[in-house]
Amino acid sequence: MSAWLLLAAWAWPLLLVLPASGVRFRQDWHTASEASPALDPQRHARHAAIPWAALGALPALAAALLVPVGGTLPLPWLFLGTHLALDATAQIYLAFTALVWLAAGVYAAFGERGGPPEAPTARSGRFDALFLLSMAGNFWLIVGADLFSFYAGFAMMGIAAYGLVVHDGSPSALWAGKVYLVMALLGEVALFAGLVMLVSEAGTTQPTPADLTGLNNAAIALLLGGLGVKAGLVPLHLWLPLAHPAAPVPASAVLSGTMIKVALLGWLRFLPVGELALPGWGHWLTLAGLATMTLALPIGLVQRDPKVILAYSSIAKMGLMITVLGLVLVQPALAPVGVAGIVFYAAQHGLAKGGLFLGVGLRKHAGAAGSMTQALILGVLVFLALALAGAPFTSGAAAKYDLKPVLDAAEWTWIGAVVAVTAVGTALLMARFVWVTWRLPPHAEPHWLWPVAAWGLLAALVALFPFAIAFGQPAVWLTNALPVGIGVGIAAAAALIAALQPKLLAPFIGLIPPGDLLALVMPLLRALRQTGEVFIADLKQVWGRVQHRALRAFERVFGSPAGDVERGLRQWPVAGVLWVGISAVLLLLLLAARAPGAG
Amino acid sequence: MSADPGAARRRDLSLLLAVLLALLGVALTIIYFMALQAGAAPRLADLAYARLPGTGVQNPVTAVLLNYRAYDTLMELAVLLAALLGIWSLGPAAPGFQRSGAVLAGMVSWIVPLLIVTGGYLLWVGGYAPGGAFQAGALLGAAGVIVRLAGDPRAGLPAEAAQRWLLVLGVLVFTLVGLGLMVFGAGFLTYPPKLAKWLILAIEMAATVAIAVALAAAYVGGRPPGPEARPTAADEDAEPQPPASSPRPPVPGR
Amino acid sequence: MSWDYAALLPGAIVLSSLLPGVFIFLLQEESHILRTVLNLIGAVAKLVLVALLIYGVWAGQVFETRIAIAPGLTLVLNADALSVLFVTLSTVLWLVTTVYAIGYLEHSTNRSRFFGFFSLCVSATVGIALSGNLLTFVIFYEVLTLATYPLVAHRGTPEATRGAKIYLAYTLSGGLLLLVGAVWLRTLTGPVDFQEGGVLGHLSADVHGQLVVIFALLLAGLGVKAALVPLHGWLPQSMVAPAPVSSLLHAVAVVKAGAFGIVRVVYDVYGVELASQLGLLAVLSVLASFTIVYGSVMAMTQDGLKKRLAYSTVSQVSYIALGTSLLGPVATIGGLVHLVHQGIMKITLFFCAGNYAETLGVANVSQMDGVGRRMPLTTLAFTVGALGMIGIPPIAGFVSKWYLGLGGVEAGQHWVLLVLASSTLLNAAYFLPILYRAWFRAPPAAWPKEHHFHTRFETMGALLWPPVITAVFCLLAGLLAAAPFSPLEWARLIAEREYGL
Amino acid sequence: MSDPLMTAPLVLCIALPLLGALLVTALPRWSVSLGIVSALATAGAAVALTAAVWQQGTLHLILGGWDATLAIALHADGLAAALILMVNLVGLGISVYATDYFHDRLRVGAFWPLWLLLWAALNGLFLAGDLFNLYVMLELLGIAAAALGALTGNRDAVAANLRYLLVGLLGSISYLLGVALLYTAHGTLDLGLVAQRIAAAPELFAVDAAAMTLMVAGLALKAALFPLHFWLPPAHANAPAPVSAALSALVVKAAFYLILRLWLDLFWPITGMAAAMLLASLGAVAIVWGSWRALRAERLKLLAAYSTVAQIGYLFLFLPLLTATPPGPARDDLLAALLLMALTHGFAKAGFFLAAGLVQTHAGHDRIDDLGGTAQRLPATTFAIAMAGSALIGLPPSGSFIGKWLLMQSAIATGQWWWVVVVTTGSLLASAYVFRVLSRAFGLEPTPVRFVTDARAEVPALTLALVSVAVLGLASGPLWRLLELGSAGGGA
Amino acid sequence: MLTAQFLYGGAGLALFVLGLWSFLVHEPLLRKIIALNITGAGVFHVLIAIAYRGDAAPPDPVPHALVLTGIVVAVSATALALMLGARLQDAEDEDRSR
Repeated sequence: MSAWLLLAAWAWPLLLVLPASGVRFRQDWHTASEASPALDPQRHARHAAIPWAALGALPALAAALLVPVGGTLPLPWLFLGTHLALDATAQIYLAFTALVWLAAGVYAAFGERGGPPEAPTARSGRFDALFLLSMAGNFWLIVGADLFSFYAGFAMMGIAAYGLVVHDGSPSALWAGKVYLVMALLGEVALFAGLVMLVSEAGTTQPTPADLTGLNNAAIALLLGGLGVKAGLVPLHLWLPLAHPAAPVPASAVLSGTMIKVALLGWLRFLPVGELALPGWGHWLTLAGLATMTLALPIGLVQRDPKVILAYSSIAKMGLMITVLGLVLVQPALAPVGVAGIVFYAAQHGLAKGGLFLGVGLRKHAGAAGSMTQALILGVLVFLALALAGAPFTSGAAAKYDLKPVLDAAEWTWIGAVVAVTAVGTALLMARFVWVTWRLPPHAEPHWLWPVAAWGLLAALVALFPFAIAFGQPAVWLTNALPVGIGVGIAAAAALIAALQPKLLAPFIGLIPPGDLLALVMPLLRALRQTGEVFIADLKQVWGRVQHRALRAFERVFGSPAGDVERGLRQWPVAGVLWVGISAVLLLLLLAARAPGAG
Repeated sequence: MSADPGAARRRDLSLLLAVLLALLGVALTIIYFMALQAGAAPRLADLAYARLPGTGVQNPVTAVLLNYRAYDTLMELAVLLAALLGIWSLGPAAPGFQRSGAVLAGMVSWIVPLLIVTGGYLLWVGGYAPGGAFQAGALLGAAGVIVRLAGDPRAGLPAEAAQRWLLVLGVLVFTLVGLGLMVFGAGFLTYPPKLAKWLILAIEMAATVAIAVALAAAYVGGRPPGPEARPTAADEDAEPQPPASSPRPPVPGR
Repeated sequence: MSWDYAALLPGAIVLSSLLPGVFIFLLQEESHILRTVLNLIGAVAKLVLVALLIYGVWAGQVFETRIAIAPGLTLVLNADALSVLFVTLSTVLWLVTTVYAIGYLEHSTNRSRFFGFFSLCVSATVGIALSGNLLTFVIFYEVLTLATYPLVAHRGTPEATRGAKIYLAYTLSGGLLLLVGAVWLRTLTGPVDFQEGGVLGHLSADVHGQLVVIFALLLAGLGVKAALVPLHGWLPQSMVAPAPVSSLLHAVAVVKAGAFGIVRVVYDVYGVELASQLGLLAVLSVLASFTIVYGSVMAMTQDGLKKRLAYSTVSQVSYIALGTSLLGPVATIGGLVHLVHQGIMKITLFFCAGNYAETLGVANVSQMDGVGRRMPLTTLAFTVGALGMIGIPPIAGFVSKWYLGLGGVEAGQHWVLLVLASSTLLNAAYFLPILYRAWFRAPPAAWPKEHHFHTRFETMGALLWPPVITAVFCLLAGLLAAAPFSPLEWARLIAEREYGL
Repeated sequence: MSDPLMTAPLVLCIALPLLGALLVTALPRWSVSLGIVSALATAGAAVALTAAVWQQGTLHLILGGWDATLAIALHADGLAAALILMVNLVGLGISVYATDYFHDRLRVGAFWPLWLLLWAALNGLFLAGDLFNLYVMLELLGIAAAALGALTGNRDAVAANLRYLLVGLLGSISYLLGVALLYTAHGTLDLGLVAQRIAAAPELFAVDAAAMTLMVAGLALKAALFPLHFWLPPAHANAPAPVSAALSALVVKAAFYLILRLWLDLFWPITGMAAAMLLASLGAVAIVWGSWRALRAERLKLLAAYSTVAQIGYLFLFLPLLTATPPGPARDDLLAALLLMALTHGFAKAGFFLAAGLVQTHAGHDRIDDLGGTAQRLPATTFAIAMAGSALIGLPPSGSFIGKWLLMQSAIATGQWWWVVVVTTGSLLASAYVFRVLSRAFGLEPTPVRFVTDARAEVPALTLALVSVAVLGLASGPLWRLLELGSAGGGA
Repeated sequence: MLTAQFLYGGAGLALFVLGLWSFLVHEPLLRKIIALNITGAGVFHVLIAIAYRGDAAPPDPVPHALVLTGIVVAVSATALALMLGARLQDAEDEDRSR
């Protein structure tokens, strides 16, 4: 019976979409055209009274907690044959995803009043609706064991999230949204192609790793590329540092906390993880992950916006997980440990990153500067930053500990060193984040109780996280102590420098714009587009000329009066010659047909 | 060396036509010769003579015309009728000639009765010697022509209503006799030998009148002048229409 | 020839719209109610008859109406699985479109003429669907041309006249080529009755050259209506027609007739094996692919909403041809199911376009800022249709696209994925900006030409509910694709029969 | 055979309209009522005739009860019966239309007798079994037709119909010389007997060929085979509408019917592919040229007249196909297709002209470019034009569609594929000229209140067009039976 | 005997051809009508010529009857043609006088 929760997990938020949108189909449109319907205060209040966004994630959370691992719900009539199921990976994913969505939902429902003031309700109704849509997609792809569910959820989530990114309507948000959408669609298309080839090879729509051993390189490349966009794999990460900061806070939290993680889930489901050694692809993936990490960190360091910094941090963390996945692909034997490690790491990062993004929002709006609330918020933020950096005694350390065996077993021994260096970098980045956040001027707004409470819950879970997996293993607690320590040290030094000699570091800040490579690519694209336009304009001109000619010729024939061309024919001598001539020919032909010699 | 290219073309064409027609004529002549050469082609003459006693007439030509191929003759009368109706449809007759002088009038008063009598004779003699309805009708028609020339606008014919009846008389009697024979079981235009002579005579008489009236009326060359034939106002309007216009004047208010 | 139920039903389905149509012509212009009643009676009666037909075909009953026109020339109407698919689509969408058209033309002129031809048009479409041989197909195909011409020209403006002329020039020329092909084929084989698996297999290899030429003729004839590039020129021009007509042209009748004809010719005349052996499928697939991409590219450059949709049709209908051109049952399923899916999605889009034009006077994409705020239900329906066209799951369009892609890969034609991918991206490139404008931009101070109807809804009911209903169809066709009697399942049934599985 | 009851329809088909013409002539005041009664009676006789042929096969009646050689025979086989039925139904439609068309008493008086004479001539021509009788019928037809054509009395009409009359006379004389040659060689005038003697005397082929040339050339002139069609467009375009309908739909068809009769029944042993090709080539040119001129025509009735030129061309295409097809089902199909094309054109062209006449009456002119409003105000009339037009194009389900289908089928089967190109081109041009007219009917005029505005004029046009477009196309099966009953294929 | 027939018939054919030529070449209506009558006369000539074939048999009455019929037909047609011509002349005069 509890298996039905798997359906409810994503169907419920879908059902909420319409009421949450606050669209009224029946109203007096005649007057509405003059006065915006949104300014109906009574209706506004009624709609705002229900925390639609917060309600969406509850069945999913219930499913994560109540549905046992191995619970299935086959719905063969639904879509192209839906099979909902919960394995261990999916359960953890569902749990942390639901938590982050819940916290973000509470924040959105109670705290977020974004958008320009002229039409707040309509905008927040739209936001709620798209928020719930993305949420439904996210849950569906997790609980669906068939690849149609995955793809449907993935697409639903990806497209709806566009609305979250552009929500505030600012030019930067629109630009970010555009980049996001283009890349997301490219990713979806590649994923589609990959999945088609996968089904063709595997012959099933619910592949187990064993079914996937025959997967060909093209399919693997498409799957990696398609999901790599979502994962922020360098160089497919361009959208990420633009979109995450542009979105309203709760949206950033889920974008960074849950959505980008589904790429990993997809890879774990659609690559022959643990079945087959794919050294080639594994090495490539490892290198790509490492590159992602090492590039994201320095770029993040020079950013001004705390949300951009968090976005780059997400990229870096995804890089780490991708590295581990690559290593697992090289050595299938590592799969049990590696997969568990990745999943836990993803969960920890999701919760912590969600918390951080929400925290930035709270820092901006909850309580006046210097208030007790703000102090508390800053404190929790520092804790979350430490957890993200993997400081000892935090969940970060515990999660990192789970990855250790894989990193240690890597063929390439230098990987450990690189990862350690990136740990230092992460610590620095978090320090930079705390620094920037600290200096944010808060604007107090009312009604922050529920968001803060939900955020607190999230932070508490981050704090409690290690106990769930590492209770009684002392080694766990101290993982990463050295690099984090170094990082904190460097950070302290940098802070000192910044405090004493601000000009020394200032040139570095803002050196690289968010979206880094995009700045290089755009001029190229623009040039291409212009060339294309010129070419098309020429083509059109030529075509137009041809058409014009044809038209003129046509008009020359039909434009002139028909006249009476048969006037000549009607003259008796002419007609007579024709008549007699035809008769003569007829006679000749008749005679010739029978003439001797003609048979 | 005509300066007019049209005329030159016309001359060339008529030359070409002449050559073509000459060749055609030669070919036809040769072929006609061949047809004659082929010898004793079967002829209808023997049969026509053999069947003559049952036809009710003694003149073989009349037998062909009014018995063997009576249907042709019926239709031929219809052709004449059609031509006259066509002439009438073109409009009223042109105004008459001026009244004749005394000499002509005198001659007419002599010659017309003579023609009538001769016509009657030809009609009667057609039964056994050359002659018959057409010849008789032609003579009577000629009488009408003379009367017309003498200045009678109606060419001696009665008023329109009567004229119409006389005109259709030939075909009407012919057809009714034919149909009547069919009704009585003999078949269309199948005369019983006993009645043949009288039936043919009746037909011939009617035909003579019809032919005579038709020929005279044709000579008049239009609808008979008379109270019935006064053109209406609408008719007058309709006649002189520009080319390419409606056959019917647009009725006001439509 | 026995005149029992099974022999009468197909004929009755055709007549159920033909007879009301004839009566409607004779009605006085003011008899609104009688006309509406006739229209709806016809539509509902047809629906009931089609339901009987579906049940019968599913139960394996054979339905065939045969009327001998002349010795050797027989009008055959019969119902196989493929006919049922198309007949059902036409019938359901006709009902919806009729309701829509009644609302759309409420205050327009020449309605008796319009609805008369409208009914004729559907009769012809249903006739095409039920055609049991090539002769019958050709007859109804031409009748369809004639019945749609007055609809395209209906508005009477110079542009409408011009569009209708262009439409006619294309379709009549195409029809002639089809006719020549059909006649030629007949001289080779005698009567060409449609049969699963094709009827030309027994011909000797000597005539294969002729068969190729005949195929070219038939394809040229059918390709005009199916708007295969370069025979698509009429379609954007005929956008001058009233919205219900565009809906009908694009979703149900004309383009579908062409696509359906291609399916018939490939599967039930040539047989897919022979067609593949003669290299005909390769040609068709190239044409279809080019059309898919070309149509999408052209759609991007259009500002007129209906023109954009028209080019989108050019592109989307070729999915059907593409599916037909790929050897293997999976691609067949994809092509066939798109026959239905494209129909319901495109009709939704055209209804919505009509609503915008009729309610707000919005005809161009650039005027659509904020229409979602003013007309939420319509825009919602439009969104579903557009996303479906792009191929976003779980809307119907994805199902077709999936089967096409899979079919391509199964047939070893991986390039199909490339075509689908570029089409998806291009579709997104011309549909998403519309959605963005509709939902995310602020509405203008005043709409170009706003009408107020006496209703609490955004527009009058007869205009509002048809697109909403068809949008729900789009969702259901996707969400319940694997359920029994879904278009997909029915397409699967057809494919199994065609391939003798 | 000689049972008068059985053969009565043969006679009545000719005698009734003739009697009608006489009565109408004699009683001009009653012309409309007498005329319509005669029309109904004649059509009834024609239906009875067709029914008799349908039941008993070929009807043959020797008039006067004399020997076959000596007397004139009336003869109705399937081909003749089908054409007679068409002619009489169309004639009835024209008559009903004419009751409302002429309003001026003098024209009413002039029209009816000539029209009934024309009708009698048509029936007589289709039923004649005698070569010389055919000549008389041809003359009656030509004179009545020219007189009717000039009925409007305006200059163009008179000039055109004078030309028509002269052409007709020329053709008749040429035909008569042919008859004279045949009589010289074979000594009889009965069609069946002459045919037997031609077949039995191959040594006389040169005479037969000359006779055939003269007769066919004369008839081709009357049938307006390109380029001998020069007289047709002005004559048909300037006549009153019901007359145009009769001329275009029926009279021209009669001349072609005779050519076909001569070709198939009389001269079959001496015809050859070469001669057939000559006439068919001219027919092909006629199709293209006629259609092209129709497309360029500025007036509706001129368009219809040129369309007749093209449509006659189609009929000539059948000659080489008939020559190349051995007796059998294929040849039967071909003959039936030929007949179907002729019948369809008869109904369609009559409907077209009647409708065009109505448009002209309402608009006061028939310039196509300025017709828009009128066409839109008269939906039933426009509908008739549309239906008749589709039949002229050969769109399904018209009879000519089936005809063209079989024509092309035969062309491909006999390897004469070029006719397919001709037919296709012709159809395209036909579509162009038909829709050039129809597109005027979709304007911004106010909505017409009613479908039918003027029932007595519109219903005949509509009915004739409907027969051409639906009845003939969907129920042409009986034609095969008729043809089979009275086997027309002389070569068979 | 054949010679006589041939001469009569040949003359008829010559008349036919001459009439044709004149009809086709000469413009005035009256000439055309006369030419047509000559052409007709030529044909009648041929018919008359074949009626009598040799001394023994009486002449064939059938061609004679045909010719008689033909003459009436020719007369009728001539009459109508003349009147049409006259009407045309009137119409042209009216046009000119306008």
